[in-house]
Amino acid sequence: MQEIKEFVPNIVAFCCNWCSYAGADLAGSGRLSYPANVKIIRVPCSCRVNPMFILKAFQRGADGVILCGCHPGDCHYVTGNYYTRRRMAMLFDFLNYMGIEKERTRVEWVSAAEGARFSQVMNDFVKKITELGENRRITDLRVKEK
Amino acid sequence: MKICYYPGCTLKTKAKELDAYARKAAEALGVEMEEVKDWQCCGAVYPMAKNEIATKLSAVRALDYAKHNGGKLLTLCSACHNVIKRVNDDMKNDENIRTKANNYLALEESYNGETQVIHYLEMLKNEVSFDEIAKKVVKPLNRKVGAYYGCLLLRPSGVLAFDNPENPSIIEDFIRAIGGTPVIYPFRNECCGAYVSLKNQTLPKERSAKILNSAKEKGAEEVITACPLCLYNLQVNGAGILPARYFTELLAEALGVK
Amino acid sequence: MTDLENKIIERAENLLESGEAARVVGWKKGEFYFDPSPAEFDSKEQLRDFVYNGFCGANLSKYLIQVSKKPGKTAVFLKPCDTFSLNQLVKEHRVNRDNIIAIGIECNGKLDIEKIKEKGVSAVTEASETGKEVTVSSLYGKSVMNKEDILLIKCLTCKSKKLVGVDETIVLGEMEEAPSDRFEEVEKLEKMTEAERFAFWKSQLSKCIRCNACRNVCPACSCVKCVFDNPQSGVAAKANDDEFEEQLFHIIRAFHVSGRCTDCGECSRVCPQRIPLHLLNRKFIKDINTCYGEYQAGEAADGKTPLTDYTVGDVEPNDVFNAGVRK
Amino acid sequence: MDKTEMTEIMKEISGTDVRKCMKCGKCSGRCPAYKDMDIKPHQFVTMLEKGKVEELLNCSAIWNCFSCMACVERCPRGVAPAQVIEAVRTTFTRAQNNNGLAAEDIPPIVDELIPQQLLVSAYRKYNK
Amino acid sequence: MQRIGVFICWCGSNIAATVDVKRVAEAIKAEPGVVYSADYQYMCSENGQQLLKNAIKEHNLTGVVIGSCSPRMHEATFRRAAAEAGLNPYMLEVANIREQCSWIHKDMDEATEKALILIRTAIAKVRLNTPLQEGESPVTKRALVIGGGIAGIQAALDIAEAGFEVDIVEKNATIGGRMAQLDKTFPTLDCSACILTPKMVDCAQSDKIDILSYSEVEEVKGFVGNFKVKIRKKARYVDEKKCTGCKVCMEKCPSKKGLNEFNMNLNNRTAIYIPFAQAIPNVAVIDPEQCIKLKTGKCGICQKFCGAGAINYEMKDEFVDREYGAIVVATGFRPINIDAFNEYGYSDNADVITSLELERLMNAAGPTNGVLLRPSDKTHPKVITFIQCVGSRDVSGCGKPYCSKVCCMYTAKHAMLIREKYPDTEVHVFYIDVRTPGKNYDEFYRRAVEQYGVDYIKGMVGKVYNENGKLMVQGSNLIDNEQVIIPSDLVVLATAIEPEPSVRKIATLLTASIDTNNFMNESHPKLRPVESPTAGVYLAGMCQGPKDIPETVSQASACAAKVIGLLVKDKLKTNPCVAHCNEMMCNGCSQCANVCAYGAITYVDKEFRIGGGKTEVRRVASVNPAVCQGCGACTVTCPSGAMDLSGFSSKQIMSEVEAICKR
Repeated sequence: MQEIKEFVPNIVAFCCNWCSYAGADLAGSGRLSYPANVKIIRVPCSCRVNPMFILKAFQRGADGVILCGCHPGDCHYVTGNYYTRRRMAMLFDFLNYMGIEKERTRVEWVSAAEGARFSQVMNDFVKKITELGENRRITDLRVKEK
Repeated sequence: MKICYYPGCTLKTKAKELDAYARKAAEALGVEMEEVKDWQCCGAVYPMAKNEIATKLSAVRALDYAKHNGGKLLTLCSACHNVIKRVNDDMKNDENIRTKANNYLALEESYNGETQVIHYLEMLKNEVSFDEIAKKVVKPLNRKVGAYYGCLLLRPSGVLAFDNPENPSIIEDFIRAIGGTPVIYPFRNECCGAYVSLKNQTLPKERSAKILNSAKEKGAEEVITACPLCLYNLQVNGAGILPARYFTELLAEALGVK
Repeated sequence: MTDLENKIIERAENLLESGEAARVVGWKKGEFYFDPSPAEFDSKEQLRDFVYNGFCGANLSKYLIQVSKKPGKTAVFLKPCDTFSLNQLVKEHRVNRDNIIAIGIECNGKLDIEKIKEKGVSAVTEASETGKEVTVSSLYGKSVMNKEDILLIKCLTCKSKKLVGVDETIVLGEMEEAPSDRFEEVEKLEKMTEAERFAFWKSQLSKCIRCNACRNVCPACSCVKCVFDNPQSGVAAKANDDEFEEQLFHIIRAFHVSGRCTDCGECSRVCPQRIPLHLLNRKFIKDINTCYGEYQAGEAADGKTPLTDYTVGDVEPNDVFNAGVRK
Repeated sequence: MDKTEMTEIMKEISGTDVRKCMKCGKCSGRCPAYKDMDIKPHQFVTMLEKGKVEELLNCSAIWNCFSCMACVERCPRGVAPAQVIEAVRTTFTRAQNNNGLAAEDIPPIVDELIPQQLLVSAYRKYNK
Repeated sequence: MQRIGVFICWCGSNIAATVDVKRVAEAIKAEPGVVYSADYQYMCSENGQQLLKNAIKEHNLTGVVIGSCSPRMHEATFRRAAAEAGLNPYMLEVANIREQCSWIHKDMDEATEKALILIRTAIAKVRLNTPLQEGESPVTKRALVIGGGIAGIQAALDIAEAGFEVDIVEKNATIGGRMAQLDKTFPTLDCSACILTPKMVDCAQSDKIDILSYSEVEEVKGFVGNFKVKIRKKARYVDEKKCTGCKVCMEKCPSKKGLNEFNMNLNNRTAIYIPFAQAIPNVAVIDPEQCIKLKTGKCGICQKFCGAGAINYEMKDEFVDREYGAIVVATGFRPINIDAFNEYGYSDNADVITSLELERLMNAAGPTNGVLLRPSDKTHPKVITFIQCVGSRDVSGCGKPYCSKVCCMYTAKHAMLIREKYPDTEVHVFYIDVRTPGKNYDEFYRRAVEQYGVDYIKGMVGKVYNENGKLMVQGSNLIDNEQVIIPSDLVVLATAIEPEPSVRKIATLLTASIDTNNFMNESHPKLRPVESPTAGVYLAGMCQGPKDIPETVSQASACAAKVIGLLVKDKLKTNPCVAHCNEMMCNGCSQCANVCAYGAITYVDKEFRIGGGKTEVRRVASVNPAVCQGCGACTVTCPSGAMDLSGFSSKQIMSEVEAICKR
């Protein structure tokens, strides 16, 4: 008999070096847990995240992608996250327009002091994606009959 | 030049002179005022509550008529001007009011604030020009006149965009054009309070006195207005301080068509 | 030959003869009446093949990237929508505007030969337009068609009849604005459920043969080297490479031209599979308009594009899904 | 209708955001009818913000306000006290049997010269 | 072939209690390219670092991954150690298996598996790492201060004190700025000139400071450490070197009807003038708009009378090119135009004045020699009413949304000084809020009320009008809930302040950013408040936001400290993780420069071979590595992918994504 495996989503989190990555470290120092399936990639600024990275993550099997940066107005690079905000707003709505569930993409502003919030955001995001289930759509957007 | 004209109820009854002199002067200046067909009373006061729709419809009808008849709507009475201009602004910028008003009226083509509402004074300034009027003056005024703007022509300035609400100049320029000397006095843009006359008789009396005394102190021999209600208040409650007249009367006088 | 076509050719001759222009970019007669193609004309003799008819839908602005590098001035004839593309290219320093004489010309919408064929008329020899009707002549006779039925998709929802940033114009009559709202179709998709939208795009994009026609015709897709052709980019496709690049080509392309796409509609016009690619770009345009204020790429030849600009109070990415829907 | 609901309705029909008020009192400093305003223009804004609708509905200021917009014109925060006053007045007159002006009150005070617009506007303002 | 070494740190039990470090170290050996793998109790310890160094040497490692605490903790430590062992420090990556793994997970299997993935991800990245070199750029040991007010003066003096040369560029004919116009300063009430003019003299006498008065910055090129600035010295028609400041010309000049800007136009000055007695430089200047000789060619009286022969009507603007290592912006402020506030009757009544005008009317060197006389009839005002927040905290579009910060204090000062000097004067102050935080500030304001009996009225003024020769100030008294009308003789408006408008041009020249109110943006509002986002540019005084003299002086000194810290270096080390452009792919479209907050990107025309023996000229982007801060905004804006970021390249990040997503 086949074992029914509980669905564990795969989550990629891009965190800016100055606020959110430090926020994640603070969550760690405070032992504020969040699921192990969240893996963080460190980038200098949220504005370094190219939509291609997000698409690549989905295409390679990520079930959710979350981008974290300094709060607008607090960017270490002055204006970087303002551009992130516009790019991601446009990209997310566009992906949704293509039929990708809007819950799969997310941007959160987490400061270096918000360790608790970082953990809460990740728990919340993982819960949402778990409910949503496996990401099937984007991998076969251009369908190939198998 | 031909232009759609909205006289309003008062100009057909108690303020016939305001209208009659305006028409005579316009004729002398080569402007043809064509009355809006089947116009209805504008309601005399702009209903500010955001969910008042029905009370704005008569103004919209007049505006829609003008939209199809030259695109401009000329007003004379300050109250009508205030009401129609503000309703027009709603039709242009308040989506809720625009949708509902259009639903009520069921016009062939919806009205979205396209008409340009212009007051007779603005017509004199922008369409005719004060220089042109000055050339046509046969009997220059030669006296000191205080312009009384009141509240309706100026406020809210964002919508009416008539003149600087604290330091207006259009009537002063007008007085100069017809050969008079304008007297600037601080209460020319203050409300005379006539609107509450039926509920409170003392306030309008005090305000009229304040305004006329202020004009008198600065040397005015008379004041002029574009508002029948102001005129009424200034004449009845300010009796004995200074005479008040319609600006159109002075215009007709100066042009020799009175 | 129409008066308009005469005037255009006359001006072209004039420009070449006077030496004002070293060459003219326009449309050249094809094998058939309905397949004129973009071309360069260096002499009066060559102009004998110049045409401007109902099938000159091609946007000539992209050719100027290369042509404007040649010595001497180049004169180009641009329909209203093409002028926006030129302006955008000038803004991006891709075309040397000083070397261009831009002549804006009248356009009342161009015809779609496929739609005519669908109506059972083939071997078209001429199409003469009179107001809302088009008389299509073919080897087999004449038939009168309703113009709206045979217009190119891009012309049905033409964004503007303005000729922006041109040096001169040849316009004989009044150009009529487009009959329908260009965001209507986008809205229709927006009103669907996610699953329905997904099904729609899946069925559309599965037709894609990756011929690159959309990319090659697009004035905004004029990169010296496209990321999809660059093995270093991490998304380039080779034969038998993974599916990523093929599948997401259209998303990345749409994102790359967002804020820069003038909505000229060439992508859909040239798609051999008739995929409504313009609906991708238009979604970005609509979202930009709704979220950051009305913006028309190519309207001005300077200034920032919406995605290289910001305001402090911009919409949050997590909240954009509702903001994008027009009331 | 309960108080909270009524507050919300008044806020909505006033079309102004009462929370923007910074309590500077410029509106009341300008008001030409100030003397007879038992609730002052600036108080209208703060009282509506706090939901004191009963007091507002029972005041006499709503009958004395000229609607001259002087208070609106120069508010540094873009608040419109006159619109709050109108919202209160409208809420009052819309209720059953609530009129600010009874028809029988009119004849004795109407004189020969009174212009139409005064009668029309009085009915528009005070009655529904 | 790459030779990668992997080191797993136990961090005592911090990692080892939750992650099976042995299992990880063992499993990772199977990864392609990994030639060495070890685990150790404390990698950051002396012994741990030695282990790393030895392994690099012994195994000829080309790349290193450390699985340990956050790279924010010890990345620098490990990179230093690697460098000591001869490996390029940027060939080392840290996998965060403590803060982001062992500390937040309890289940050992789960944490071990995640640690493996994180280390594999770091290996994937390190495979694509390239050796990077920190750049170096020389530093020009000279500073430029733009603006010669108190902020500029203080910054220049402090920089000069440290031994560096510094130039002050001042657009007016004298330094001193707004502070020179003030009468007394709060909260101590010392005379403004008495504390300012000695500093002005210090500037003039310092052999390190060069004052370029009546000059403006015209062009700025270069970057931190290496600015090249073109300065326009406007023609003053008086030879600065010859003029002795004797003022004979001023006595003789027949054109006497110019408005005296220094006295806020309250009196007149001659066409040739020295702005005020203590001006630095104490040299005359001719107003070309007013001078009869310059306008009509006839006159020349000043030239005739100038004993020093300093007058030169033929003088033209001159340009000076200088090089600087650092720039301080101290352009200051001005009161806003209050024409939009007609309700206060400023334009119609001579006796409605602004606070800065009052400063001049109270100043002993002012138009009334310090006797408070009202402008209309030169009589002593008996009732004076102050109105605060004129144009401040105003979102109606007429004024400014911010609090101007200084008005509450200077109004209290004015009220107090008037009551002190003329005790029979009645003083009223209309206020919305009294904002006086700061050392001895609230005490100061309370003194005005308690000791000097100034009448503070909580409320705003609705209208000021003239009635029978009195200024009637009609406003509300919110505490007593009444409308008051105060018949006054003089009305003083506490006018909002705004940045001096020339700051816009300066900001553009420096590629520094300004906010919606035209204030210059600081790099970080809390932690880098005196640095502009453009490296090497610092901000002092009102150009950055409303502030009073003590704050301005502190900020100026802070700027000086930053400048000194920069100028003492011979070379600047530059972060190698910066953007770079692949010119072969660059379209030259300028999109990237649009999003660069630092102005690090410029464009050049370059010739490229296009095959067939032909070449073509293309416009391509060029990144200045000394200016680029490495955020990566440009890389995403670039459609062709020509822009990339060293240390965080697109391929590196994509390889990380792939490693994480691999199931």
